[in-house]
Amino acid sequence: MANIFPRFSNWLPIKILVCLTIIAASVVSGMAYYFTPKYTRVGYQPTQPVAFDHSLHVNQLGMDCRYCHTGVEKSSHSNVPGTQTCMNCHTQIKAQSPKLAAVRESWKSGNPVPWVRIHKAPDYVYFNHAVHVNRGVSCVACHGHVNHMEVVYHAKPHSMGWCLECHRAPENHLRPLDQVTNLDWEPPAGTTQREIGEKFVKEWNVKPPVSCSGCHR
Amino acid sequence: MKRTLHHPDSKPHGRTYWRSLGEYAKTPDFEEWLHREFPAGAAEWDQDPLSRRNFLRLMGASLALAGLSLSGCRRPEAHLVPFTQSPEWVVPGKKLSFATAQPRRRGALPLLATTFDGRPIKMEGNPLHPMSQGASDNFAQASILDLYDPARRQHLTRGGKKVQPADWDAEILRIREEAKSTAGASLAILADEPLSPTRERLRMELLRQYPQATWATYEPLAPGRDLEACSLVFGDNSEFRPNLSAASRILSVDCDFLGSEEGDLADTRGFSSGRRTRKPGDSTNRLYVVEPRFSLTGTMADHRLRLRSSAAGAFLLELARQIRAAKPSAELNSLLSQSPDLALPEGVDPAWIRECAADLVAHGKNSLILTGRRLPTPLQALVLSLNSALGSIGTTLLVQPRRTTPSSHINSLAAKIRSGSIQTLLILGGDPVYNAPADLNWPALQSSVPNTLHLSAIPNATSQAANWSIPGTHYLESWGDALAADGSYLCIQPMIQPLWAGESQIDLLSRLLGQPKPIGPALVRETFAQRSAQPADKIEQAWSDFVREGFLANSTPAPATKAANMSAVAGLLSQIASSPTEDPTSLEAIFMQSPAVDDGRYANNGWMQEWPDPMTKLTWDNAILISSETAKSLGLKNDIIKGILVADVVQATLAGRTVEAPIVIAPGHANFTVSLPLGYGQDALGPVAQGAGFDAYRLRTSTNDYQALGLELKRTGRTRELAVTQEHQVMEGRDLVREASVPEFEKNPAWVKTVGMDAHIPKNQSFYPNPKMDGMHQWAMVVDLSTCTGCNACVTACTAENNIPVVGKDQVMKGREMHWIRVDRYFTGEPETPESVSQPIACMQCENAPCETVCPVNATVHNDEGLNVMAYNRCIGTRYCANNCPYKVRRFNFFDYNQRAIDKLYWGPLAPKGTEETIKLQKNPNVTVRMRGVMEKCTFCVQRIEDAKIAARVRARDSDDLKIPRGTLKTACQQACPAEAIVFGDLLDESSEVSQQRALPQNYSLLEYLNVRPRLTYLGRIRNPNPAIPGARTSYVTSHGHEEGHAETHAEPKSDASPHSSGGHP
Amino acid sequence: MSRSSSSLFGLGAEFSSANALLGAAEKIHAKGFRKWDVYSPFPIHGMDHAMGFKRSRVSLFSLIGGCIGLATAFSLIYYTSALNYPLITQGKPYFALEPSFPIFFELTILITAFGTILGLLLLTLLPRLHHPVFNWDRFQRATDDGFFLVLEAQDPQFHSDSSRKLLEGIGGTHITEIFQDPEESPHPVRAEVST
Amino acid sequence: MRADNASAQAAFAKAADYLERQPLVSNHRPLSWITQHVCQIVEERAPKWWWILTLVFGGMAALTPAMLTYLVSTGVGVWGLNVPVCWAWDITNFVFWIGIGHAGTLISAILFLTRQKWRTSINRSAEAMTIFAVICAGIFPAFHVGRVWMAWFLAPIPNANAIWQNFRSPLLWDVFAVSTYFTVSLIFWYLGLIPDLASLRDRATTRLRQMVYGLLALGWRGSNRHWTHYEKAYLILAGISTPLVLSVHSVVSFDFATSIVPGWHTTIFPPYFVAGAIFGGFAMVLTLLIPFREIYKLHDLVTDKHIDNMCKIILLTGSLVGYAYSMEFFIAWYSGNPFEIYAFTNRAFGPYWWAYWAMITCNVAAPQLFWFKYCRQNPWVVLAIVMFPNTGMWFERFVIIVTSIHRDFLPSSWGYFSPTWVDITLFIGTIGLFVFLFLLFVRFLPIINMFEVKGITPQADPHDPIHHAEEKQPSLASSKEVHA
Repeated sequence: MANIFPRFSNWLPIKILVCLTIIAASVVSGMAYYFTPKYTRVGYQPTQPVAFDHSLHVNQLGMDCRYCHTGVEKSSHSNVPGTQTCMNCHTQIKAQSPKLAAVRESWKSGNPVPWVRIHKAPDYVYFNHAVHVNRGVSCVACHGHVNHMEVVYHAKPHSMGWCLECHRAPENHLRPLDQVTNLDWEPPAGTTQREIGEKFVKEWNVKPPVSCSGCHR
Repeated sequence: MKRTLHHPDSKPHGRTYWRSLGEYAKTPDFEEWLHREFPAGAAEWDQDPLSRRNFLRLMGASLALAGLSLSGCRRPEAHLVPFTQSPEWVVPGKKLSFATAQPRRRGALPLLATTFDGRPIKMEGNPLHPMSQGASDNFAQASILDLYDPARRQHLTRGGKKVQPADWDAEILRIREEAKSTAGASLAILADEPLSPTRERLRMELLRQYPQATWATYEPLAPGRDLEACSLVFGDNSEFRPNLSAASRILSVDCDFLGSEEGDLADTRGFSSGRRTRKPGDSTNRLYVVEPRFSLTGTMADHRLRLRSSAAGAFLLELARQIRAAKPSAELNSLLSQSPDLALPEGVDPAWIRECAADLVAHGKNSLILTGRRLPTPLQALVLSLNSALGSIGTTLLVQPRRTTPSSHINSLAAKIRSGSIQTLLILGGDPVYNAPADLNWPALQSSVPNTLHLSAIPNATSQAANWSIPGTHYLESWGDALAADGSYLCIQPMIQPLWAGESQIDLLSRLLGQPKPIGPALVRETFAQRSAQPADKIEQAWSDFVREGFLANSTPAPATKAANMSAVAGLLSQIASSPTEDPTSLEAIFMQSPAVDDGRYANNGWMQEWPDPMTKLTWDNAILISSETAKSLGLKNDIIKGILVADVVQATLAGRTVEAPIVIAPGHANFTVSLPLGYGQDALGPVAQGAGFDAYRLRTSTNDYQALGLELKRTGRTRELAVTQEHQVMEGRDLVREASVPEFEKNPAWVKTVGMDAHIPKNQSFYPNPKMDGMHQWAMVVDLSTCTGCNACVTACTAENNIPVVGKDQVMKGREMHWIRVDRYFTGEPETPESVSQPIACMQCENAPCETVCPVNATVHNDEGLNVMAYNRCIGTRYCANNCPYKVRRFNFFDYNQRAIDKLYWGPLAPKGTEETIKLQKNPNVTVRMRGVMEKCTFCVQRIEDAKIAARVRARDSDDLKIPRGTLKTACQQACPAEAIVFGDLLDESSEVSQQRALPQNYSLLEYLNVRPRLTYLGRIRNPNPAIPGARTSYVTSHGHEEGHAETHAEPKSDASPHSSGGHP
Repeated sequence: MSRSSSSLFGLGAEFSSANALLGAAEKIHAKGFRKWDVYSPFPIHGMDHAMGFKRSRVSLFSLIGGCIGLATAFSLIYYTSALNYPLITQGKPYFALEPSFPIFFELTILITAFGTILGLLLLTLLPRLHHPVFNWDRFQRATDDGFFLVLEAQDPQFHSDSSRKLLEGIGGTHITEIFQDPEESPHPVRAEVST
Repeated sequence: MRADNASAQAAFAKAADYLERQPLVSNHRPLSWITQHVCQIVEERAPKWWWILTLVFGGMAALTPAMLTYLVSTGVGVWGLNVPVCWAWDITNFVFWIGIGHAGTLISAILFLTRQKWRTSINRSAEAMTIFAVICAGIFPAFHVGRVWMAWFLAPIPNANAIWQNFRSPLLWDVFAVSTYFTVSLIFWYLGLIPDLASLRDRATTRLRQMVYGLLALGWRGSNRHWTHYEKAYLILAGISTPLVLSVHSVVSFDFATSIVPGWHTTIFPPYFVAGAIFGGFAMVLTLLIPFREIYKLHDLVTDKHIDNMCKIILLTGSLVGYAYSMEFFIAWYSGNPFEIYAFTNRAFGPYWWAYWAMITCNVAAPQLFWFKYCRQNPWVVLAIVMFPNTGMWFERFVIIVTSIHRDFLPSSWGYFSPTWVDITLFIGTIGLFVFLFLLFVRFLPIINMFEVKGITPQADPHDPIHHAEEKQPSLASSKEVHA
């Protein structure tokens, strides 16, 4: 009888093992990176029908978030402004700018501007804007520094784990109520976010829900 | 690492998400509606002073559109569609409530409509109005689904062909010309009875313009004999309504005043208020019921006597004599002077009547006798007179001015049609082709009129038979007004533009009068101006109050105190005949209202079809109800085969007319009497109504609209499978519903703890240290079994609030109904004369919830406020939780009930996917619409709790007061319950109603020995029997002392009362 | 296939029965050979002793596996249920031993099994698909009814002639020189087998 | 010595006819006979009956994926489930198959540890049966969930949702227990196969067979340096499999025992389930073994004694199960709990009375026939009798699951379950899959554990002087040794 397998086949098990280990490691790390909202959501930056520049309107013109997103303090939903809101100013300012052609068209036809949605909670998640902004959670906590964005993109993962991070330790994000829409706010010199946050947690009795019913109904 | 991704330009289109409301259907109808609903240009908003009701762009930014156009495999592109112009009042994503009212034939129901981004999604009672006080009923809840019923999709048609609105305008002109030329003699109008003052006003104007026009009203279940009797006794222009809150002794003779035909919310509320026995010494009312079939009222009775309806006369005459004996008076002598001397019906003990009469007399003005409003006029007149003799007029029986002006009867209209004088017949609402008396042969009659027009919110048999079918509006789509049962003036305001082009009755009438097409509430405002009698400068404010609050304050007429004209009644009494002897070949038939579909108007409403009849638990069908003795003598039976009720089908013949129908053996039904529920068998109405039940109207004639003699039932040898939600209706000696008589309660207020297994619970039961639930509130619910009438309004309210899907007859038969709350019905006592108890069961939110520990993925866990929460998106559907739930309140989505047609569930992916667009509009956006394969259950309306908590936090801002104010939060079932039997609230608030009720000695947990610690507990039912009544059952408590043995003390009478209790218990 | 003396793997002998092989093994062991092995279709009772083996170390791997399994199970359950996301289910403690026991047990068993197999493969250096003994044509009966003994050439006491005589002396038949195939590359772990 | 005392030996032999046990390999077959006889099953051309059976059962097996596709695409509603009967045939079949899956590991592990050498000729096929039964079993819990595509929620994988499993849930225990059991059984089975695969490799005549069996045999060459570790590893695996096999059915029984449903909430379940599993498992082993023994003429390896032993185990466990049935009733009555009492009364006399009495007949009454020697010794009678436990054990699970939950606490929600065609077809499909896999097994793998059988032949014992002096002579002492 002769050997069925050539001598080099004795190498195979260890080679296969090494390959499998590498493949498994890359699959796991790849999934952990590419299949989580940290990758799938963060950075999403679609082209909008109107090249609205948040940094111009907020930083240079000093507009407050709530000028356009009027419902944010009252409703679960933070509305996108209607064409009317744009036209309040743009009938006077840059009234003929080609960039605003779509807005004017909408104003004329009555068809809304089809903004592309960036932030979207799944249908089974009931996020409420009002309760966050009225209790000292700034826009920046979830949307990032929109005031510096020329084109808005998805800045935070918005995964459940990410939500829970804050719900378990709200002190890391609370700020005075009048600074909620001031996205560039920093804790005053000599204090840290944590100290301020802990003070608010105590004074305002902040108890974010961590059970299912807080967000899923 | 920022990547800029550019989506290709694409139109929003694509797929439906789990909870997706956000998809424009590309059906032309729907688009057409969208255009009308959300007029594009800004200009229209300005023109219309009522912009707030010119409602909102449906896709208000909260409802994004999901598309499948994938770019870079990351996410589908979605669009935000904001309002071009922000409508007044509206904050996208926030709900608003508006007052309105649902017209009813006997008094409109004041309601609030909850709207979400311009869609009405839920009806609630109007808490400001005394007739509702926030409660509502099944039909009010279900009416929201009617609004969105896809079967309403219709066009103006003439002879079945679609015509243009201009043609219709021309037709109106033609009718006007024709009517003018005949002074109206050629014009007849047959209308339903919505009790609308504006319509009444327009009717009078119409009759002024066309003096010879005929105006007939027809309501199949309101023949008006109550009005006839009342005018006889109390003079013309009067009507009566009971005031049960003042009644401490009530005798109901064939009057289901807790049911939906005879009763209204105020009746239930009034009755319950006298039933709320909290501590020994509290007064408790007493209810005697004499009736042929077991009604909801019968279940609440302390003494129930089953009696054929035709024997009611003999019973009442004897009662009158006994009252006279107990309280002799001249007027009673005169009343009874000509009364026939009828023998008492078989099986009725004169002592029963004597003691009952004595009890009524002893309570004088606080006693009340009620009788069915469709019973013969002499009986009703007699009862009104007896009430007068008892002194109850003004206390328990209120006489008030009549709210309607008399009009012709359908019979006289029929005669006119036969004479050939009618050229144009306009039918406003109703469905006479389906439900007119069979002897009129209405379909032929109607087709003999050259031109018939039917205005209806939902196309029905009459629309199909008419030349012109005119789409009508739902009450939530149009302006209107109505009168409540107490005569107060209610506002009906629209919540949404008509989904499919429609016209309201008053708009049509005003056009017939030659007025221009009315805009908004102009017609109602005119009526309002007349009725409110406000000076011109205050009218604007008064109007806005009227619209905001939903009714005109102080518009309830004061009850009159009138003496009964007994001599007028005396002559009538001779008409009272005795009941024929019991004969299995010649039965008594009773045409009963169906508590599910009313007179048939809700037959295409999936919620009401699937809603279990409170007594028979029958869904998707009606059936002839008979007693078990009658069934036996006719050789008929019900079987439970493989868990399905298989009923014999009989041929019912009455005066030569025949229908075929299944029979259901109803415990407590009078012998040789059968009940035929009306309203089913309407295949023409729509896909939901198709195939459901039989049409009992085909046996009903103008003279026999309630009760008829000489019915014959013949076996056909065939059977029909019926879908019942509860096959087993006896408690098997288990301590589920705990009852005590008043003396027993007074002897031991904590009797509930001595019953059944609870008597054996060892102390210190828990094995573990329990993790603390440290929430700010601790939610709990208490259900008072003494006041719960078992009306099932909680079931419909829950269905509407929580997006509960309709699953269809086949699935119900399989035991897959989805209701989160159900009302268990048990029969107790003797099989021949059973008593009945009802017990609403929702998720008990057990503190030690057995469902939680078995879920492998933590999809159902406890939150810190004591709720057993359910994360649908985590659930993988092992169904283990449902197995381990001792109360069986969990429901499983065996199929994609929300996405697939219920008749194609088994087709799987081959069935078209998706919901009717309009049905989607009804869905509560705050509750996840569950998909196939997940478990679901009651969560104490966690969406309402969370809303309230969020509201409290938003209000609190930088303060620490986050408590939800007491009384501001109600669950859907609690809010609907007219009996206020359901109380929900915070246990940490010691003075909350729920804390106080939980502290009562009669509070008990169901299956307490399991130590699951339910947060939903029950107050034991306290009955108030009269020991003097022969055969009265006075002992309800079967205590389990520790010294006794167990087996023999489970002494609840073994009952075979239920027809469905077959199987496994030899 | 070229066969030079440098590629001589060893000298094989066949024995008639398990008993004969056992006797032969005792003798070879007594002679002090290190690199040799016996081959039989089934494990022969007493052979380990005859060849002077100590207890197999597989059990050590099993023990380590078991400990890892238990530790994994404990830390998994404790971290997820009591530390990371404590959730109230049926009012039970966030962590308790009783309900954790089944998973402790199962994971312990599972990783023990893995450890055992891993230990076996490491200690036997299997899988090894190619081996010089397979070049001996009589050797295929080693999995049927043959009993073989192979002295390896690398053993310091090995000498072609004397070893052949030794094998003959202890009852070996069909004494054959077994040659190694030319090596394409060195064996990843060790060129030859010895325990 | 022997020669000196021939007459004594003759007397001894005569006595031994009564005293001695039957040898485990009859007719003193030589080692090569064993190899040849077992391997030729694999090596010969597949007989016609094999093709027919494989096609028939392969076709049946194909029903499984078909039904699962329909189930997953349409919804769990295609089964007859409802509320309150949320589990019925799905979990019944699961427990049924997992129960059958117990005999293999039990024979391999427990009998190995207790040195029951008669296990050697049946353990291979029993273990194979275990693997296939567990595959069939695993289908049901995996696919009974409403959202199969979300079943990965059961695995403790760190995820962006930061949520974990509920380790208190018996269903999660099941996941761990069944997957561990499957993995360990597979390892154990494969480990035992390695030397025999080497035999097949060495006998292989085609290149393909050489390659395939060669790869699978991992280069096994029967070296004693390997045997020493191999035997240790095998012993350890047997050692851990023994508590594992007991734990698996205990954990399965926890699905019911830890619930609060009357009829499920019973502390007797773990031992009762394990006894039932052994009972059903042995019945299935016999069901498969008796025909194959006839077909392949394996009478000398799978002897009547094997069958006799297994019948006795069935008799014992069947009686244990019967005892458990009666204890359930007794405890229900003794507890005085009306819900418990009702649950058991309802079992015997309720709407599912037929299932209960079928179970009693099959599981308690039928095995009593094994008291009779005739019934144990006639293989065809045995085959007929073991069909009862096979059926009865399915009914047992059905009775436990369905009759308990169809009527529990509140009479209002009592219900009834009847199976749909999908329920039935899927079960038939798994039966097909089971037999199909077994047919593949007998075709491609040695159905008898050759090296272990060789190890218990007299020739294998190096300390058997009589035998080694004269190899072909029947030896009494050696067989005595073997059974000692």
